[in-house]
Amino acid sequence: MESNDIVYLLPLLVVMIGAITMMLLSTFSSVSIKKGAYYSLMFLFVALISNLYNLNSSSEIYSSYPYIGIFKKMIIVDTYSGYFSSILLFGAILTLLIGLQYLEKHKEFTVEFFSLFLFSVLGMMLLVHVNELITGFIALEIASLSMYVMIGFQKVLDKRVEASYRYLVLGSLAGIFFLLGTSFIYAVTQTTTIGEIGEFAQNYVGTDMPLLIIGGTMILITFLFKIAAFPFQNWVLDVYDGAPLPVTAFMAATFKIAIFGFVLRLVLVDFDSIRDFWDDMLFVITIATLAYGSFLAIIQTSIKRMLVASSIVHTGYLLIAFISIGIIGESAASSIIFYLVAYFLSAIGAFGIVSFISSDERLRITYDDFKGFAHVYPYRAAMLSIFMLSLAGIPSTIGFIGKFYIFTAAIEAGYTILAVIGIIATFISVYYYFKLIAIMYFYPSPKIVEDVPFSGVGSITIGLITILIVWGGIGNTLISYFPGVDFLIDMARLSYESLFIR
Amino acid sequence: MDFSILSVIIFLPIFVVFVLLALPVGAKGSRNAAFVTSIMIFILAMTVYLNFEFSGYMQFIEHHEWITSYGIYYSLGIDGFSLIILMLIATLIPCAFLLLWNGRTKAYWVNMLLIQSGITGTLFAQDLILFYFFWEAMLLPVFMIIGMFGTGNRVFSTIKVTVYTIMGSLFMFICILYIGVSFFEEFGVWSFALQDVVKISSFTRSEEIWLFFGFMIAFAIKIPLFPFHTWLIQTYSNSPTGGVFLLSSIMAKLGVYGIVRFVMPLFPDLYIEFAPYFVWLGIFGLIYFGIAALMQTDIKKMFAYSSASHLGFIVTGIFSLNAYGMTGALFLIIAHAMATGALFLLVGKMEYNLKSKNISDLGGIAKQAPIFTLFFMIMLLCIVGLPGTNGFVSEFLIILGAFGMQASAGIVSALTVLVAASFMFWMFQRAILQDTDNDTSNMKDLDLKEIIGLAPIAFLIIAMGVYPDWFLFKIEPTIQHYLVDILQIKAS
Amino acid sequence: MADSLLSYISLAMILFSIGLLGVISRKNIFIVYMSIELMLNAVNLIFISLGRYYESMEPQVISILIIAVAAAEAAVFLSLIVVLYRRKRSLDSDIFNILSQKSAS
Amino acid sequence: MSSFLLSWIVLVPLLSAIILGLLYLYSIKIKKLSNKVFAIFGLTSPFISFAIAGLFFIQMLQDGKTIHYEAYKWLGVGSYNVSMGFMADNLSIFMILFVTFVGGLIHVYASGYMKDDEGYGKFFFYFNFFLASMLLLVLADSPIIMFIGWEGVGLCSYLLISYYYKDSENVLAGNKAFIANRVGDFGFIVAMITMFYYAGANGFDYVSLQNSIGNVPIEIVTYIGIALFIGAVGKSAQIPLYVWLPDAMAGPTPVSALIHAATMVTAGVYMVARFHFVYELIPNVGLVIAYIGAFSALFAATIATKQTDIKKILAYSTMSQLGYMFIAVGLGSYSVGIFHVFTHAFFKALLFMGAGAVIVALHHEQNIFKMGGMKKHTPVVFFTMLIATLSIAGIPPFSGFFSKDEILLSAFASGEYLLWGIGVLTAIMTAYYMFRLFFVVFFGKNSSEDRHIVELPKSILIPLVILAVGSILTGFLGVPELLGGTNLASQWLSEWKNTSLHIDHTTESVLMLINVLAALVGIFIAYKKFYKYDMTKVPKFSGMIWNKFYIDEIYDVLFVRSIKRLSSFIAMEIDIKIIDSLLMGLSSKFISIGHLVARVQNANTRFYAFVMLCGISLISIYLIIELR
Repeated sequence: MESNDIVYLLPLLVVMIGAITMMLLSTFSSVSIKKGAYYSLMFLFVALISNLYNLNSSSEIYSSYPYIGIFKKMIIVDTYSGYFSSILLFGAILTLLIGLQYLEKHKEFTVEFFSLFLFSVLGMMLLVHVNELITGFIALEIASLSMYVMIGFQKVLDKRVEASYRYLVLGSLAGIFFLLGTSFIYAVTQTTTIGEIGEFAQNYVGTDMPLLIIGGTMILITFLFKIAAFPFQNWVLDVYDGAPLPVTAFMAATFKIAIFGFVLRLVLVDFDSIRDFWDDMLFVITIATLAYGSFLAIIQTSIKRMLVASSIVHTGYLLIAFISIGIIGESAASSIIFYLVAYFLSAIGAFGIVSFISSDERLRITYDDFKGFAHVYPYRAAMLSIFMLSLAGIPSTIGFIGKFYIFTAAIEAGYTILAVIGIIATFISVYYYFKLIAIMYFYPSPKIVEDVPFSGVGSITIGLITILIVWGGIGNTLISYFPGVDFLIDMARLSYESLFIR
Repeated sequence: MDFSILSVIIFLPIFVVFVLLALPVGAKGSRNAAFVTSIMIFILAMTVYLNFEFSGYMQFIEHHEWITSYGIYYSLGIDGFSLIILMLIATLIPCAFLLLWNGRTKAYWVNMLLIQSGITGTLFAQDLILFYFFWEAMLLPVFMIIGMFGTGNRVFSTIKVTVYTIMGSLFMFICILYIGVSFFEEFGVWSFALQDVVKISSFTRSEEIWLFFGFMIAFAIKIPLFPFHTWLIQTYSNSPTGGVFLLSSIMAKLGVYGIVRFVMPLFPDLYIEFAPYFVWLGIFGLIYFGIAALMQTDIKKMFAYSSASHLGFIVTGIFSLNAYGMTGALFLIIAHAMATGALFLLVGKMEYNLKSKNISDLGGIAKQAPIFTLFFMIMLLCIVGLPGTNGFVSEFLIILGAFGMQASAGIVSALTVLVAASFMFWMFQRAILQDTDNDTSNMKDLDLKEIIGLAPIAFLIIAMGVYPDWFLFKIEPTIQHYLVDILQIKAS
Repeated sequence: MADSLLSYISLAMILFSIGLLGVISRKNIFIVYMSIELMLNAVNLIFISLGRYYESMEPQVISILIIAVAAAEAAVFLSLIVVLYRRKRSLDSDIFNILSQKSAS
Repeated sequence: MSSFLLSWIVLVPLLSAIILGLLYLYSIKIKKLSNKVFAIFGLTSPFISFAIAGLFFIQMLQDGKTIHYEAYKWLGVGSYNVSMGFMADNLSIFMILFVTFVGGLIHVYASGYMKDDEGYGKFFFYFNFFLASMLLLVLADSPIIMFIGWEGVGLCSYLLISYYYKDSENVLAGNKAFIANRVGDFGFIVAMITMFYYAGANGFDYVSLQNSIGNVPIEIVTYIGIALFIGAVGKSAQIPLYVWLPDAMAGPTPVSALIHAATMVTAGVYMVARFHFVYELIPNVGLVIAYIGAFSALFAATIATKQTDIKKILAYSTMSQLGYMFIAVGLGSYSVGIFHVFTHAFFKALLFMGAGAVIVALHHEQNIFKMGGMKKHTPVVFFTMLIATLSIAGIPPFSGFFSKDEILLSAFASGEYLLWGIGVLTAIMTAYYMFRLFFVVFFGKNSSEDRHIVELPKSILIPLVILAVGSILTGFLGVPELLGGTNLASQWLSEWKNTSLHIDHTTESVLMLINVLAALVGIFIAYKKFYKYDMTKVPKFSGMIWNKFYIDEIYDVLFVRSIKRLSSFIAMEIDIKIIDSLLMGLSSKFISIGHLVARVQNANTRFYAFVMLCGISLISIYLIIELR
């Protein structure tokens, strides 16, 4: 149905137009940061609404190649991509809302930042929509390149520039492996379209396809790099630490979702017949990632670095479910999606709130800076505590449900040992997450009390995230007409199914 | 059921907490609200008690879907065993509030209410995930209350206890998931409800052993059993009065409750197989902790060891596989909760007045505070297991139970009459009696409110010692119900 | 035909390895950048030789796309090099290490 | 007469105790009450109990039936039921009568003795509570209920020993008593539980136990018997658990009289008699009991000869007399043992009360060598004490003679001549140390004549006189047939009589003569050494006997200190240095590894690329291995 194609692509188009518009707007000095943010938010909202419309209009799951004449099968629009795009757009909106105050406060940010921001959102959305490897690479690069610049946007700060540089060098390096893998795959299959590679692999199943496997492995390396799995995790601590807080939040929460969105599609559709080849490798990588992240997180004194290091551990949890895909595709994939949402909410909240509490006179960086924080800023402390609890996976938060799905999937797939290792990492994480709560609450309030504003959209947004986290952990038992936890996981299942409509 | 009373019992405190947080209520208002809430819960619990039918099965069942895709239910229910603990909680908490009346902040009361919710939730949950949910959620307010209002090196010890207990419960979590997955693999549908998962028959022996110990570690840390007890001493010593009261008198018992509620029906074979080891472990704990308590200089540490000692004894009763041991353990749960709870409250008062909990700094309190001493003595006698208090009934029954399992276990466990008496009376001499040159003139005697708070506890301790049967008849069918299953398996 | 493909791919792999080694061993940021470009072009070479081998236009298009991406990357890279040089007056990549764990703690 | 009144024998003092306790709290907290209020409750309750018991006694004299009353089901678990039951049979009613009677008199005595004490109300609360527990112990119809009373008296004993709690020595003595008793209780509980398991199927009251004990294997019965006896040893202060009794004299003198002489300490004897059906099956254990009793008797008598504290002498003499009782019950002559309990209650209570009177008169002086010449100051006390001393020494026709004679007789008749020999030797020593005390206190020459002697109130003197009369008369309840008596006590307790012993009258009269002679010898030695003793020449005390054979010190090293050391070891070493440091060590090791790992984060781009390359290489190696 040609008429629908434009509607299907509307979200992407809106974001793209938004990005370009913002770029143009940035030349006008009359457009302040605030205005810029609101304009970009408007675009994002429109995109989100159109996206939700797509999701909602078809009660069934759907899958279609829009403008197949022009794009061939490069771009796909299905429930899966719609679901992911919604999450990404939602994440982008939240990031902007929370980060607005930060961006306003730091003078280096200009309206171009929003253009880059929207471009990176576009790249990510494209990443979950692509059905072809080279397009995937381009999408990845769109997102990454804007990200490099966003990280180094405050170019007067050494650490921003350094982070940007490191990410750029290592990111490009990893990107090249993606291309290398693609070339190998092309060499075997003569195609880079996702469904067709899968068909090829399906047809030649049984015969060994070393080049296809090597190519797949190369792509996996890029994937592992981007999600910061061991041994490609070194950059993450530096880059996330060096980036401005809103960007860190955006990267940690949203980028990972997009990457997973792409790789899940690739692995589920294309590498279905060969993916058990990587099981042993991923097994070791998962354990190493969990261990490395735990080691790193437990020794951090800076909150930001701790959050970043712990994101490596969360990558480990995701990898646990990622391995299980081989055996139980549906529940593992949906558990990954759910966990991504859970992590995204908690992380964006945590990073966001940390960005809110550094005042001009005093940067709150280390654990010690938070001593007695709760007595001065009770609401912020309570919210931060809830985010910590969610990250630690304590019941009554969405993080718990996420862990529940992940570990259930692992056990279902027979990887009980991984679940146990995940559990060990979890109780180590309890230490460093609870330490922050303890420090905030258990020390007397500091002598110097500076007034750090906590109002406006950002604070409301963080409050909303807090409610979402708790609601996601408790579910909809009480309010039956309101979508609950089930809704998220059911949605994830539907989107999983939509991958296989051909 | 139209009126889901168990849910109300669980969520009433949480609701009150929200109201308190929303309104600008001060410490006094919060305290009054907390007290009224606890009284209301007592009334509700009484309603449950009176409507409780004389049978061994689950009652007041509430069953709703929670996370349907994974068969997680919001499933509540109560049987004789949980009923008696519910009554204990409902009775003890208002009494305790009366003793904690002055000098607490709003945050304190909020946390106390949250703990109460967590405890009752844990008690009623009939779904493994729901149980775990409350079990872990309960930890948070405890964490807060110890950390915020504790003394000494509280931050460290709070984190230590939290990480430690979460470690245990996370292993249980994995086991719960494993059970759920096994149920799915065997029956093709997801369910974590206890009534369903007990039907699983596909476990191999090694699987069962892993799962059994996964559960046991969680409960052993909470109880605590040797050698998982090291968190306890520091935590009890650093906790504020209310926190240590709840920890010792109620939360530790939930570990035992968990064994009975979950481990026993899920792994009856292993339960029987390992029962002798746990009986001996319990007895070992009884004596080991009892001896360790003797030389403690910190009165709270001494009670911590004493508490651990008795909990070991409760475990002995639970694992003795006969009605005496089980009943005795249940009785000791009550007796110990009352006596230890009240003792900690009294010690808390002492600490509050005298700013010291070191035995050598105390002494001569009897002269200053005779009513205080009277109540202290009654609680102490209950701990010591003097006939006429419920402490004796429970000790007697547990010894009987242990004897029924192994004669030697019964004889060694009878040493309990010596263990507690030796350190308790020595402590009593040095801390309460005597006339020392230490300044204990700040010690105030109990006021009327505190007497009203302690009198029901003291009364129950004695009443249950004088006429235990009256308190037993409601739980008798439950105990028999548990035992019928166990004994059938034992026979086969 | 297959032989020549192998030769081309071998050449590409050699270039790729040189690039990789360059990234690892060279301190100068410019050389690092050049090494990355070298690697990209090695991949391009593979694609183009594959295009010849399969007699298909697709790889050619792909390599053009890659070049476009590389150009975008170059823009970012070069501007970053300028910024870096301004900050430290040096192009030694090793001196940018304020984000290390040691300086963080 | 309805049987529920039986429970009121216990309830009356119990209620009175509760009222007293509340009144006392009222008195100290709100408004001070006069001593009379307490005295009204405290003094009437024993006599009401006595009256009720008397009614039952009369009834039983008429119909001879055992009265049984079950108040309620105490505990029912599984198929076993234990009732809160009371049973008045010949033995228990006999005990009840003299316990309430002597107890009542001591209450009266205490009302005078304690009149200046602050805690007057508290004292009577304890006293009444003690009486209630003691009566429960005696009246109970099953071991468990007996145990409630058993522990109740132990608690009261503790409370009353540490009555003057401000002095840590007293509290320590209380603790010692309680712990030593608890060691005994351990035995009791073990015995009880074993019995419960092996013989409790048809009910757990004495009658049912008696019926079903026959089916229990004899080894188990032996074991029950020994365990029960451990309980008795603890309560009745026999070797090796006697150490608490001398220290227990730290309490007020009425306490010593009531609890540590007349009633509580004899509970062990009562218990053995109560469980006669067990011991009848295992005569060997009985023999062991008899020997322990005999040695305790001799041992205590030996120590008593060198003591200077008047109450300690009496305490050792109590222990010694209890030894006699155990000889009797050990040999199966329960009625004889109980009879000695009975007579002993009178004369020992009298001795303590007399001693207490002297102590009060001398402003709480307890050293006999600081007394002297009390004959002229306290004539009533002198006469009553004389009667009591003669009685304990075994001079006819005072009560002690009859009961002790019977014990020695049954020892001889059983063929245990060693026991008999020890008994006679102890009798000599008893006479000796008692008259040593008597002579020193009442005839000793005290140079310091200027001391002020407190006037003794009537409430102290009247009970003395009544008990003195009792000490003379009670003996006549057990006049042996040889002397033309009918031995009423023995008849009443016929169920507990050892029927297997027979001895011809000639031997019996010879033995009787020997006993009297032995007493006379003891008195004679005492007379020689201590009559009109010059207090200025107080001998220096040292040596084994004066130091009580160093048993306290040995116990201290063996048990107290080693357990304390073990406790410190557990708490400080095992818990902290091993278990906890293992955990903390693990976590700190983890953190130090974390620091090591974090060195990789050196912010060197080239190094990071290198790490990546290493990772890729490893993955490549994996590929090569897998694809090969």
